[in-house]
Amino acid sequence: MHLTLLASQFLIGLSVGMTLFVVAAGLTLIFGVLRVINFAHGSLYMLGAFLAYSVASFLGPAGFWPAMLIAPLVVALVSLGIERGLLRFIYDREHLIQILVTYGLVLVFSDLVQIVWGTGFKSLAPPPGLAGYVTVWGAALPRYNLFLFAVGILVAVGLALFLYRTRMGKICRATATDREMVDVLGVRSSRVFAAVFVLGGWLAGLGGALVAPTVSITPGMDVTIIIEAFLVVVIGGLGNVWGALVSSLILGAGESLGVLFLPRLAVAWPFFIAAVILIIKPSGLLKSVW
Amino acid sequence: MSGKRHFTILAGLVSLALVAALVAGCGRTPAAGTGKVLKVGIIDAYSGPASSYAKDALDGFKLGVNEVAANGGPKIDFVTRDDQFNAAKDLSWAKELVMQEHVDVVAGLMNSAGALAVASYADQQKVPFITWESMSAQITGSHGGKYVFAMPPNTTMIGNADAKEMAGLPYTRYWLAGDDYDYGHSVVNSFWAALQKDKPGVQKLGTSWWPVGETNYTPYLNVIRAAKPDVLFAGTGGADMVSFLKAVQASGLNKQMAVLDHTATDPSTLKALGADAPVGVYGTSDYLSYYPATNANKDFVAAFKKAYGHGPGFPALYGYLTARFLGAAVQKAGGVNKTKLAEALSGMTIDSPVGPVTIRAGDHQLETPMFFGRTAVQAGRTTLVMKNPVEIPAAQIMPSLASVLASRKK
Amino acid sequence: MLRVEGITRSFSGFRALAGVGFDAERGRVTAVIGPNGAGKTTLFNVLTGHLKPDGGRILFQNNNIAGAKPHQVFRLGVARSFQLTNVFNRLTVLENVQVALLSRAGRSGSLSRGSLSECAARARELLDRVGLDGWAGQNAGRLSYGDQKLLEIGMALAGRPELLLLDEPTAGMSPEETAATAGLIRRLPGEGVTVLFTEHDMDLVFGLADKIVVLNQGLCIAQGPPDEVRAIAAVQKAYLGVEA
Amino acid sequence: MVRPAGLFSSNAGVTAPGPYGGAWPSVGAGAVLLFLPAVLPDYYLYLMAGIFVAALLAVSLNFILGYGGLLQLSQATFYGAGGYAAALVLTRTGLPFWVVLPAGPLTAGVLALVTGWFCVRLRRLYFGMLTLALGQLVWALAGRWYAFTGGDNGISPIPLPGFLSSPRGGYYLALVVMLASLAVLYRLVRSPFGLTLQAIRDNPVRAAGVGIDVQKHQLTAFVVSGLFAGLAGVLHVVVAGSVDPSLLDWTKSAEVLIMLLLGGMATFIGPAVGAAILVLLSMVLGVYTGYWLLVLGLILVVLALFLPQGIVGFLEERLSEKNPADRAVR
Repeated sequence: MHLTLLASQFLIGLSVGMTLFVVAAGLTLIFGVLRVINFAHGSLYMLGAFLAYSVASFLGPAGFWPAMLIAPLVVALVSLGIERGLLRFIYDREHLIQILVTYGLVLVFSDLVQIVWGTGFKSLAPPPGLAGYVTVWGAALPRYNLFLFAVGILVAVGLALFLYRTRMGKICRATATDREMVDVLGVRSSRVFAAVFVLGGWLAGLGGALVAPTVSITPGMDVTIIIEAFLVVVIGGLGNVWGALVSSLILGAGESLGVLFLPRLAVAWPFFIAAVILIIKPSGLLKSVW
Repeated sequence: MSGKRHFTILAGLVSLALVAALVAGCGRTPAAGTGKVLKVGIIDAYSGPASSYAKDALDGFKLGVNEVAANGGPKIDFVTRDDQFNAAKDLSWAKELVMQEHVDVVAGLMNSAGALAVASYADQQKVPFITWESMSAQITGSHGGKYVFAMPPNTTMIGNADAKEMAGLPYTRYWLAGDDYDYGHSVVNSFWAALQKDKPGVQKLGTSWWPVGETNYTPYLNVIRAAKPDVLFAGTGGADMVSFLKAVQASGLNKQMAVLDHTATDPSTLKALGADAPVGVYGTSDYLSYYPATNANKDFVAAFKKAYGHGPGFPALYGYLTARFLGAAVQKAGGVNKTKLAEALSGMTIDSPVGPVTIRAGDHQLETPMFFGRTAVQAGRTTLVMKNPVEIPAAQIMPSLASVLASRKK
Repeated sequence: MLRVEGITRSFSGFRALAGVGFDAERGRVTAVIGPNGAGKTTLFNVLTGHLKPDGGRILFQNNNIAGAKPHQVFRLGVARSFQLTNVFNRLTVLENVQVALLSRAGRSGSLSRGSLSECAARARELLDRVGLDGWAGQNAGRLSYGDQKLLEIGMALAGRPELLLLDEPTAGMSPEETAATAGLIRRLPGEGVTVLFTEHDMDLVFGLADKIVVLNQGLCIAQGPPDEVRAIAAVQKAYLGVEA
Repeated sequence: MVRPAGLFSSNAGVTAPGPYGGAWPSVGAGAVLLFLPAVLPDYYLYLMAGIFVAALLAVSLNFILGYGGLLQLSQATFYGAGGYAAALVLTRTGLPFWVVLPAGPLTAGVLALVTGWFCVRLRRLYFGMLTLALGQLVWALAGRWYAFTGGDNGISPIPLPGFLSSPRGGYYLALVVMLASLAVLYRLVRSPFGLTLQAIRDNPVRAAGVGIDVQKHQLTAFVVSGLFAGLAGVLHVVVAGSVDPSLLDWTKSAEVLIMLLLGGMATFIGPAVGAAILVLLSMVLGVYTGYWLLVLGLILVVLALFLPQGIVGFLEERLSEKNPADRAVR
C-alpha cells in the first residue's frame, strides 16, 4: 500500500468530516445552550438542500452562489418559526418529550417535502469553477470537496469568533455552563434561545445546501444525516462545539480509512467508531458543557 | 390503584379502538370476487427516496388500466398502500389487502425483502402476485410459485446482460463495487459469475461496498482509482445512482477507466443530472423511451406524456405491462377467478412497446430484452442519452429454467 | 471506630484534600467544621465512596475502606445524608425508607412482595423516629425542604449504621425543625450510632459535638473537645476569627 | 420523566383490594378477548395479534425507561434479536416450535447482557447514544450476513406448526404470552426489585448511598427488559411469518417510543394502550391517506405539548380526582 494513497484517503476523510461538522455544530450549539435535543435538525438540513435546488434551478446557470446564500436564510426563518411556535414550550420538559416532539417534526417535514417538491430525482450542479478535480499525491480530489473543507474551516473560525468575541457569543457560553447566568446578566433568555436556535438552523440549512451538489436530493436525506450528526455531538461531548469538530474529523477520517482497510464494513464503521469511543470515554472526548 | 383496573382500561380502550376500526372497515364494500371487475391491491414505497419509481410505475399501471378498458377489455379497480419501503409493513398490507379488501391480485413492491415475504404469502393464499419493481432473482427463484410473477429483469438477468456485452470488449482487470444491499451484491455476483464463463482469464482486483444512501463516494473512488483497474463495475441503483455518477464526474473516474453500472444510462437518472452527468459511462437499461424507435414505443410514450406531462421510465413500462397482462388474463380466464388468472398469466405473450414479451411458463419471469450502450451528449438535448443502444434479446439473458427450479428445492 | 489517615484528593490540579487525618470515637458525636471550600463535602464523599481518594487510608473498624464503592460502604455500616436534599422524589415517604431497609437486608433484588410488607412496620417505626409518620403516603418530592432532610436521616438510619455521616443536617431548616433535628442527633449515640457531621451553625456544633475537627484548605488544622478547639489560635485565625 | 399518576407512586408493597372490589372487570375483559375470535373476521384477529405483540414490546421498553429511567433508544435491537433467533431455529433446525419460545428471549437476553454491560457505565444521553450505536451495529450485521441471516432480504417464509399458521392460532398465542408477560412484569414492578429500580431512576447517587449496587441493578433490569422484547420478537414471527432487518432498525425503536408517549410512561398499562392506538392508527389511516406520517407527526407534537402524561396517564388523573381516596395510602 502506498503512503500517498493513505495520505490522500486521510485528506478526503477530513473533507467528509468537515461537512459533517457544519451540520453537527448547529446541533451541538442548540444542545449546549437550549438543552433541547433537536431531532428535526436533519430535516432542516434536507430543507436546505431542497431549497438550494429550487433557488438554483429558478435562477439558472448562475444560481449556485445565490442558492448558497438564500437557502440557509430561509431555513433559518423556518427555524425561528419552529422555536417560537413550538420548542419554547418544551424547554423545561424532559429529554424524551423533546425527542418525540422533534421526531414528530421529522415525520411532518418528510411528507411536506414530498408534497412540495414531488418524487423525482433532483440534482444541483456545482458551479464551473468548482467542478472537476485537482491531483494531489496522485489522488483525484474533487474541487468541490476541497471547497467543502474550506467552508468547514470558515465555519469553525466564524463560530470561534462568535463565541469568544461577541457579546452574544459570550452570553451563549455562559448560558451553556450556567443557566441562571443569563438572568443575572440581565438578558432576556428567550432572545438568546431563539437566536441560538436560528443560528443552529442556519448551519443545518447551510450544510444541506453545501452538500446538495454532491448528492441526489431526496426525501430520506434527513435520517441519513441525523444519526451521524448525533453520534458526532455525543462523542464530542454534549454541547461542546470543538468536541463536535474533533469527532467529525475522527468519524470522517475513520470512515475514509475504513473504506481502505475494511471495505466490507463501511456500513457499520461509524457506529463502531462511536461505540468504541463511548466505551473508552463514557462522557465524550471533550468536556461536556452540561 | 390496582393493576386490575389498568387491565380494564386497556381492554376498554382496545375494544373501543377495534369498534372504530370495524366501523371504518365496514364503510368499504367488498366488491371483489363478485362481478367482472378485477380488484388489484398495490403496495409500494410512495414515500421516501424510492417514491419516484413507485409513482412512475403507478402512472404506467393507470395508463394500462385505461387502455384495457378503452379497448373493450375488463374493468380493473385498484387500491394503493404506502409501505415506506419497510418490509414488515409490506406483509401487513398484503394481509390487509387479501383478508380485508379481498383483492384478486396483489401488485407493486420495490422492497426486495417485502416482495419475498409477500410472494410466499400470496402463493400460500393462492392470490396472484406481480412485482413490477423488485429485481431480486429469488422472487421467481426460491420464493417462486404458481401465483408469483415478476415483470422487471432480475439481478441474474442484469448480470448476464452486462457480462455478455463486456466480454466483447478488450478489458480484463475489474474492480467490483456496489450497494451493500441485496441488489448490489446479487448484480455483482451474477455479473462476475457470467463474465468468468464468457471470458475466462478476467481478473478481479478488489471489491467495495457502500451503504445505501451514501452521501460521499470520493473515499471509495479514490481507493478504486489507485488500484488502476480497466473497468469499475458498480451495482448501484435508485436515487443513489445520481450521487454515484456525480462523484464519478467530479473525480474524473470515467476518463481513467471504463465505468459500468446497470442504471447509469437510465433516463430518470440522466435527467436529474443534466449537463453534470459523466460522458462515456457504460450502462444497461431495460427500457428507453427513445429506443426502439418503433410505432408501439412511440405510441406508448406519446400516450404517457399526454397523461402525465413527462416521459415514462422503466417502472412505468412494468406498471403498464402488468395492467395489460391482467386485462388479457381476465379475458382468457373468462372472469376473475384467482387460480384461473394465475394459469392464464403463465406463458402468456402480449405485444409491448419493446416488442412481444412473454411470461415464461416455467418460472413466471417476464422475458424482456435489455439495451446496452454508453452515455453521450446528443445535439439539441439538455440531458445525456444512451448512444447507439444495442438490444440484447431476452433469450440471451434469461437464467436457465433448470437452475431456477433447482433453487426452489430446499 | 473511624480513623482517617493522610487522605488526598485533587480536582484538575486543585487540592481539595491535602492529607487529612483525624479520629472519630465510637458512641460520640464528632463535628467537622471549616470555612467554605475547606473540603468538608469532598471529605464526606471520599468517606462514603462517592469519590475515590488519590491517596491515604480510611480505617473503619480497622478495615481500610478507601476506594470502596458507595453501596459497599453502606453495607459495612456507614450511612450518610447529603448536603443538598437527596430523596427519591417520585416514591412515597414510606417507600423511600423501605428501599433503604431492603438494601440493608440485602433484598433489593428480591421479587417477593412479602419482603415489602415485612419491612413496612420497621419503616413506619423509623418515620416515627424522625417525626415523619404522618407523611408516609405522601410523595417524597412534595415534602418541605426540612422534612426531606429528616427523611434523609431516616433513610440513613434504615441502614442500622454504626457510623452516620450528616452533611449540614439543619441547613435551610426552620428553628423548630432545627431543634427537633438536634434532639434526634443527641439521642443517636445512646442507640449505638456514632455520628460525624458538618455544620455552619456554630451554636449547634458546640452544643452537640463531643469532638470537633477543623479543616482548612484541605488540611486538618485541629481536633479535640470543643473547649480545646475553641482555644487554639490557628482555628481562631482560620475560621472563628472570620466569624467574629 | 413525567409526573407519576397513581400506580407505582402509591401503595406499592401493600396488598390492597382493587377499588372495584374483586377481579370481575378483569375476568370480564379477559373473557371478551378470549371469545373475540368467534365473532371477528380473520383480518381483525391478525390486527389484534399485532397489537398484542406491540403491546408487549412497548411495556418491555417502559420497564427500563419509565421505571428504570434509562434512556434506552434501541429497544428494537432485542425485539429483532428474539425474532431472528426464532426464525433461524425454525428454518434451520428441525427443533419443535416450543423451543423458540425460550430461545428467542434467551438470545435477546444474552445480547442485552453484553451490550448492557458497556452501557450502564454511561449516563443519560451518553447511555442512550451507546445503546443506539451498538444497536445499529447489530442491525448492520443482520443486514449484511447473507449466509446466516439472509441479509437485507430477511427470512421468509418461516414454517410454523399447523395450529399457529392461522390468524386465530397467532391471536391466541400472542394473547396468552402477552398477558402472562405483562403479569410477570407487573409483579416485577411492584416487587422490592422494582421499587429499588424506581428509586435508582429517581436518584442514582442517593440509591448508591443507601447501599444499592446501582449498575448491577440497572444491568439486571436492562436484561429483563431485553428478554421480554425478545419474547415479543418471537410473537412477531408467529404473527407475521417473516423477519427482516427493519425489525432491528432505530426507526422501529422510535416507533416504540412513540407508543410510550401516546399511552403514557408513568403508568404500567399506558404503553400497551399506546401500542394499540399506534398499530390501529397506522393500519386504518394508512388506508385513507398516503400522508400517514404527516398525520402521526402532528399527533405527536400536539400530544407532547398538551398531554405529555399520555392518554392513560390523563385518564388516571381524571379518575383519581374523582376518587381522592385512591390517592391516600390506606
